Amino acid sequence: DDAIRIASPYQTTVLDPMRSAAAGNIETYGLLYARLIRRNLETGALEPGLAESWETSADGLTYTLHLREATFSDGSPITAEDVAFSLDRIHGDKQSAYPAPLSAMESVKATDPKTVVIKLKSVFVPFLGNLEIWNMGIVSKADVEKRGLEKAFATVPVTSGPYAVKEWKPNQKLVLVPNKHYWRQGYPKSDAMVELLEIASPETRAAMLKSGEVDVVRGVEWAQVDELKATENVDMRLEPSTVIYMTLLNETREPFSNMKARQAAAHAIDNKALTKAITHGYATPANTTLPGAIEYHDKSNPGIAYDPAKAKEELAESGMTGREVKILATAGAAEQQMALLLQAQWQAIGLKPVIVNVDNAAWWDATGKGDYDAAATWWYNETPDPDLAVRWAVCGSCGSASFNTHYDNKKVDDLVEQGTRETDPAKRAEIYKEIQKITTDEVSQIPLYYAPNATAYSKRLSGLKLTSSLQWTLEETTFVK
Amino acid sequence: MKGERHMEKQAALLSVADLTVAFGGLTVVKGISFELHPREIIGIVGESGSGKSIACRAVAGLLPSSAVATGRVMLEGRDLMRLDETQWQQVRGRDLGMIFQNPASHLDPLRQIGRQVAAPLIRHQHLGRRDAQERAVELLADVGIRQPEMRVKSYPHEFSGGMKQRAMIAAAIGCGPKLLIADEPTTALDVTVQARILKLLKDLNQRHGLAVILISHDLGVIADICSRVVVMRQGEIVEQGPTGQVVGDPQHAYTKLLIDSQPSRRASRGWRVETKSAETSPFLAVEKLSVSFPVKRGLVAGLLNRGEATFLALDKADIRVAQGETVGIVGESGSGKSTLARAITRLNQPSGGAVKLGGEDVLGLAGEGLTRFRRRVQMVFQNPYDSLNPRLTVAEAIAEPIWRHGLASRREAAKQADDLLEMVELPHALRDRKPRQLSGGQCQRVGLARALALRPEMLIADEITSALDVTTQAQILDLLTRLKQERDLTLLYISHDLAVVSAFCQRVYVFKAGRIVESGAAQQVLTEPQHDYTRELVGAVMHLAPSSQKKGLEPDHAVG
Amino acid sequence: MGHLQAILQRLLQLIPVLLGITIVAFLLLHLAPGDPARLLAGDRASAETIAAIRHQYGLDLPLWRQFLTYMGNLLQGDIGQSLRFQRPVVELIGQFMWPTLFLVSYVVVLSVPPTLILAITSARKPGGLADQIIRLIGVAGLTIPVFWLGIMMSRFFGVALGWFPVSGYGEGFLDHLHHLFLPALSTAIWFIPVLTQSLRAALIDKATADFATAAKAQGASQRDIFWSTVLPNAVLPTLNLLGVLVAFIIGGTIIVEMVYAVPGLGTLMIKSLLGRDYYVVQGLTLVFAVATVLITLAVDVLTAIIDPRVKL
Amino acid sequence: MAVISLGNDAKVRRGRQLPWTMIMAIAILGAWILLAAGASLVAPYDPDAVDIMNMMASPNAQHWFGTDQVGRDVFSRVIYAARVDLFMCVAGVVPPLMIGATIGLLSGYFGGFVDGFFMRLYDITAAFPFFVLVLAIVGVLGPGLTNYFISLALVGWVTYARLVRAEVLTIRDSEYVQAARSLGYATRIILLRHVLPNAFGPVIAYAVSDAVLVMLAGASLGFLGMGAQPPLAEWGVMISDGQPFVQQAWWICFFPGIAAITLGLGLAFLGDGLAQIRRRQVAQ
Ligand SMILES: Nc1ncnc2c1ncn2[C@@H]1O[C@H](COP(=O)(O)OP(=O)(O)OP(=O)(O)O)[C@@H](O)[C@H]1O
Ligand SMILES: Nc1ncnc2c1ncn2[C@@H]1O[C@H](COP(=O)(O)OP(=O)(O)OP(=O)(O)O)[C@@H](O)[C@H]1O
Ligand SMILES: [Mg+2]
Ligand SMILES: [Mg+2]
Repeated sequence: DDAIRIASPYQTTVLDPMRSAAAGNIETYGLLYARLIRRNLETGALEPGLAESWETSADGLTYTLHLREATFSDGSPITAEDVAFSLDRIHGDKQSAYPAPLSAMESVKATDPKTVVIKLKSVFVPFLGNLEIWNMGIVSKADVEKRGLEKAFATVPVTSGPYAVKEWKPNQKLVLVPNKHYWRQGYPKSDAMVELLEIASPETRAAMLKSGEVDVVRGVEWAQVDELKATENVDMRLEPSTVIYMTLLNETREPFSNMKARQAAAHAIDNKALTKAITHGYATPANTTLPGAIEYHDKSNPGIAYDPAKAKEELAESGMTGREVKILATAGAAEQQMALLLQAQWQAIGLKPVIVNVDNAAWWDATGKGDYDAAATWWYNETPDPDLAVRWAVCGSCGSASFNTHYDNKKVDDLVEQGTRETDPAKRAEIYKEIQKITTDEVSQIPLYYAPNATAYSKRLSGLKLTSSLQWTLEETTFVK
Repeated sequence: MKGERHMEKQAALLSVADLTVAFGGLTVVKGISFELHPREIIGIVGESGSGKSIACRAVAGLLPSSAVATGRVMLEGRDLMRLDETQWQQVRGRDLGMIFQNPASHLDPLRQIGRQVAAPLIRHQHLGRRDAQERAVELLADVGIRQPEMRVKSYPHEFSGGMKQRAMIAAAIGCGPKLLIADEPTTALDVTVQARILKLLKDLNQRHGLAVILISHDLGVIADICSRVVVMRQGEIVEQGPTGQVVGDPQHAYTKLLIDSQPSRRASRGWRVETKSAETSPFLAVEKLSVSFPVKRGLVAGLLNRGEATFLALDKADIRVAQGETVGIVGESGSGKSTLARAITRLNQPSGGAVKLGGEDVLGLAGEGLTRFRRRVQMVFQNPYDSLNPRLTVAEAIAEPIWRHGLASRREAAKQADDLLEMVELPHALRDRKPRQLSGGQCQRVGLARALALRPEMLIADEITSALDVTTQAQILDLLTRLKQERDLTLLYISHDLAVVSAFCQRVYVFKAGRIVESGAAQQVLTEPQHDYTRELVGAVMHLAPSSQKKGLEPDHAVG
Repeated sequence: MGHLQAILQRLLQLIPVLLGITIVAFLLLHLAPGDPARLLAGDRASAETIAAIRHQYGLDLPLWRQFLTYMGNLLQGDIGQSLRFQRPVVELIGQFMWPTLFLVSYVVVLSVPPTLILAITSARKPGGLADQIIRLIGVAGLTIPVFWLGIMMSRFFGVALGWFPVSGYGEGFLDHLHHLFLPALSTAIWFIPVLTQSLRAALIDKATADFATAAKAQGASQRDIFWSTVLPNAVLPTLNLLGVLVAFIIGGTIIVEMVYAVPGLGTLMIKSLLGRDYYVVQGLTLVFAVATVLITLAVDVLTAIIDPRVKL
Repeated sequence: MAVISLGNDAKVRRGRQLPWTMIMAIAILGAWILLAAGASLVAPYDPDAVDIMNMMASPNAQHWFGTDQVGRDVFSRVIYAARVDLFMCVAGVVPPLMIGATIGLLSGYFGGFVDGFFMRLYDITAAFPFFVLVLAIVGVLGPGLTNYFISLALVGWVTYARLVRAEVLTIRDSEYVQAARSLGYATRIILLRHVLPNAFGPVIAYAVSDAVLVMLAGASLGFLGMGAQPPLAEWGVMISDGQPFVQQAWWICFFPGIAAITLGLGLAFLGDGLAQIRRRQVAQ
């Protein structure tokens, strides 16, 4: 009874795919719940999932999807009712953690047991792609009605994806077994169990991999990469991702409500040196406010140059010289390093940066309440399409407050809306290029670097990777004999 | 006496040659030599602080680590100074028993008395636990502890001073050693018990050939059982020889002084100062005072039994003391004398009764009133060593009450402390010593000096001269007499020394088993005792006969 | 007072203690910044979503109402549900309790014999060579950070030599012993010097006491004197220290549990704290309180057994 | 009476001579105090000067102890950190010690209600999860060293209280305490001068260990925002921050570790020396 063991710093906290968008849960949701549409692992193209086929109306406002014959892990059929139920929850339930991908949806209806009709409010180009995101998993309506919402997802939910829950020990591990009723015949390829272990300490994760206690380590620290690369039987990979590291600036209060001050702060940072220093050169310096791996990322944008002299000038112009800057930082080697480097570089241009160490919960509390001036952090985009990214990071009217920076530019907001409706890829590219230019120039955030996913695998596995949308390809995984 | 005949023929059991003990640069035993023959009992007498205890500890190899001993100590032909620890273990306890001068601190506070008495039996005689325990009961009975079956289960803190001393003796003689070193083994004992202990020693001596080195200040005791006597002063032996000879015809001036200071020989020293009678104006009135202690049981018993058993240590005692009067308290060891003293000074919580000082209720005092009371009434503890804070030097300990009570500045207090040291006959050099570096008698006098520092109106003296040689004792009593005259000091004098009590006190109370059995004018009670116990007590006193031409010693009574 | 009565009384006093702890912990927890709802829903959740979640768990009620509800449930023996996992707190604690209990006992078992040996060797000849070495090692043991040591040992014994697992708890007694060896050892290495220093100091103090001399005078061997006289007299402060430390590590093995990924109460505590899983933290606090009180009581009972002068 | 001899003075003087451990303690601690005081003279670099181009440089002529993960001079930081760490050893230990000793003293001496009250307080505190407290304090008062000391004082007293109480329980009925009572000393005086000094042995031994623990615990609490805040140099934080880089740059945590160990040694010697002096105070 061999198992594939994955050690990650993130943990599963809820099994209801609608309830959380937190790292740790999203990997799990992908394993438990199948979506209507899949993304091809090689090409990145959209492929049929639970929906065998689909049509789009000419006006682009109606999508009709035809379901294939498939069953839940309890053997009951997956029907259009279940799909409508699932999407409705994501879209309309007050507790839905991430309704944004379905923001354009007006209604979803099961017209017959195998057909689902979705109506949009307006043209929404990335819609199909969004149906592939991890929280779009289909859950069993009958089961939720039978067991009640709480019970249905409490321990062993009825699943539609490649895996089902065997045992869940919160705060410790989640044990999964292949779902016998998974619609993809012959998948998961291996009938091994999967254990998702939550291991907080990076050193411990590495040690466990080396001693063979786990097969995969998520979130390898940069400092450990070289060592793991040199380790026999370990396949240390830097996988492409849509992760961007950047510095949030609080634009509701001085100094960073002042654009000149933001620009000064950005010019003060030598992000090439910083990237090399922190990631040992494994990441690419960021040139715009959007992730480097998404579609329409503007490679040609020159980014913000490192120019301390100019920074000083700008700061003087802004009148913010000598201002105190509260830098929030959480634990973790990279975060600490980053905070220190920001501090040093800002100090050099005449700001007064102070580092405040907090835990994750307090970090979210402070950034949410606007009780900070700067905070280096990261985010990633769930799909290659940039729509969700811009809504999250730079849109002042999309509900995210531009990732708590409160950057708000009407023009950008308009461009965001245009982007979703524009069907011509070339024009879309222009729109997103423009967004990147404006927000980078105005320094909505300070882009730092595009980091790959540093993941280490035991060489006894093959076919496993972490996709750029942070999903494990466990159903493709086999043991090397 | 009987031993004398054999001793020339036999090889010495113990021979000490040129024994010198030094603490750092300070030599306290200066090249002493003496011999002890099998079956012999020798006495060591001498000035307090003359090195008696240290010399004996040196013989047993039990000096503190800071001491350096040189010389030769041979026990049955073995050089004890050369023994290693394992060899010592064979000697100590089995061949050589030791009774320490200060029994309180030499008992393990955490172990039941019975176990401590039984331990050497188990170790050396390989008795079983149960047998040893039974033997311990016998031994405790032998040394005159009442209800020994129950008392084996007591812990040291539940024993009176004299009882601890007897427990120590029981432990030391348990294995029937060849040689017993007894350092003032009877100081805390009343005369009846003392007689009993001495008889026990004599019996052991006669029946089992126990040889004894007996350190004592009581020449009566020495004369009673020792065949030879060694007189020490300032670390040297000034004289030694057969008891009769030394006592009857002392050669050295110090020996002469010692013998002449014997209380029985100087009854008319004029210590007694007459005062008004207690009946008219009691200064201190103790009315129906009772003190009881909880009886501690084993854990299991404690777990099961909820009720509380108590032991009545003092039972409705009535005592009156007039101003300026000296009242003696005598009685059996363990009869509640110290308990009374502690109750009066509010160190014990009485279970009933009242204590009044000048009409004021003492037991109800608190705060300022209590402090005032404490200044007026001072107590000298029976156990001088334990009653001194081990961290304070002699001078600090004596000066502290003076400046604490605001009677003088700290500097002035230090000066007064020096005066007090002188008053109690302690050399100035001791002022910077800690209690651990003092001899028993020296500690005792420090305790006295400290109590006097506050110039109290009343002094409760619990065995304050028991560890003093007679000369020093006489000087201390002189001092107290002077204070009585000068300051109208009232004294409650607890003592086992009937001679001193009868010479020094106006009235006396006789205690037995927590009760007062007799009271009255001291001389009258102690010469014409009414109560059986008092009679027994008086009868057991040993003294040196007033003139001692021939043998010079005889107990008033044969000890029965 | 009979012992049993005293013990019962102490157990009764547990009630106000628990109450006190509950109140303080409740207040402090809610004073700390951070929102369980936010952590639950993740980064992307909107303010409305968060509000909805808060409402569902009653987190939007005034503090005093939340407290009353909590106390009400507590009085009925219900210590609540995990906000994060929607499971009874009891279940979670039950899941994480055993590794910690095992670990703590393991640490004590691993620590006490070496402590005795080291302290004795050291105190036998204070200032001697053995003593110096032991004290130096002790200082080193104290000064090496537990997390560093833990990591080093897991690398060396776990990874390089492969003798011990570097994580988890295993199944079955022997497996537990195997899994928890390194964590227990890492803790013991810090534990032993602390205890040794305390015991050594007391031993040296008591070894020169008169009653030790008296035992010597009765021909007791060094060993005898040590075991039956010096040690019992010296052991009380160390026993108290041990009690405090054991109570402390029940909730304080966090670092070691993190380094070795032991699913114990420390891990649960820290994860619940970081996740602001209020009721789990509250429940753990109660468990720690009961454990502390019981340990303290045990120490006090032992003290009363050892020292007749001390009343319970 | 002439028991006085000339040797006595010599004896006394020798008694005052310091034990060698005390001399070592003074040497080590003195050296650190000097270094800390003169840090600006000794340290070649600004301890907080980040050098992004020269990160994790191994020890060399310019940087004797190398540079750390953001290019700061490890040597200068080690020296400057001495200030913080010396202060920590005092500020992190003395307040809990004083509070604990007081509570232990009162509790053990008076027994009864006082004892009951304080011991329940003890139960509450000892059972109270330190991390909850830390979290709340950081949350309310903000992160930082001062708050670390506050939380230590709030929690750390319990050990001292238990230790002192255990000793006091056996001392309070001793005859010298009774004697002090009968001499009419104020209770305060009895407690402070007669009981406490005799109950202090185990406390000294523990305080030394505690100082070292305090020094390192701050570092392990870093993830909650406790302890020294960056960029302030402090050995514990340096060790734990350098930890992830130990493979490439052992010197980042090695040298602060050595520094901490020497200070620990100094403290241990101090504890030992004090204990020895205490013992001498009772008897030679
Ligand atoms: N540890 C010590 N350090 C220094 N001096 C000491 C120490 N112990 C005893 N002394 C001194 O040695 C001398 C002899 O002491 P010892 O105890 O032998 O006297 P003693 O003859 O037994 O007197 P007493 O009759 O009062 O008991 C005394 O002056 C005492 O002060
Ligand atoms: N703390 C205690 N717990 C239990 N019993 C005690 C306690 N203190 C004293 N006793 C008992 O009380 C009785 C009287 O003791 P006390 O000390 O008053 O005797 P004493 O007359 O002074 O005897 P001695 O002449 O031997 O000193 C003794 O039997 C003793 O065992
Ligand atoms: Mg003596
Ligand atoms: Mg008495």
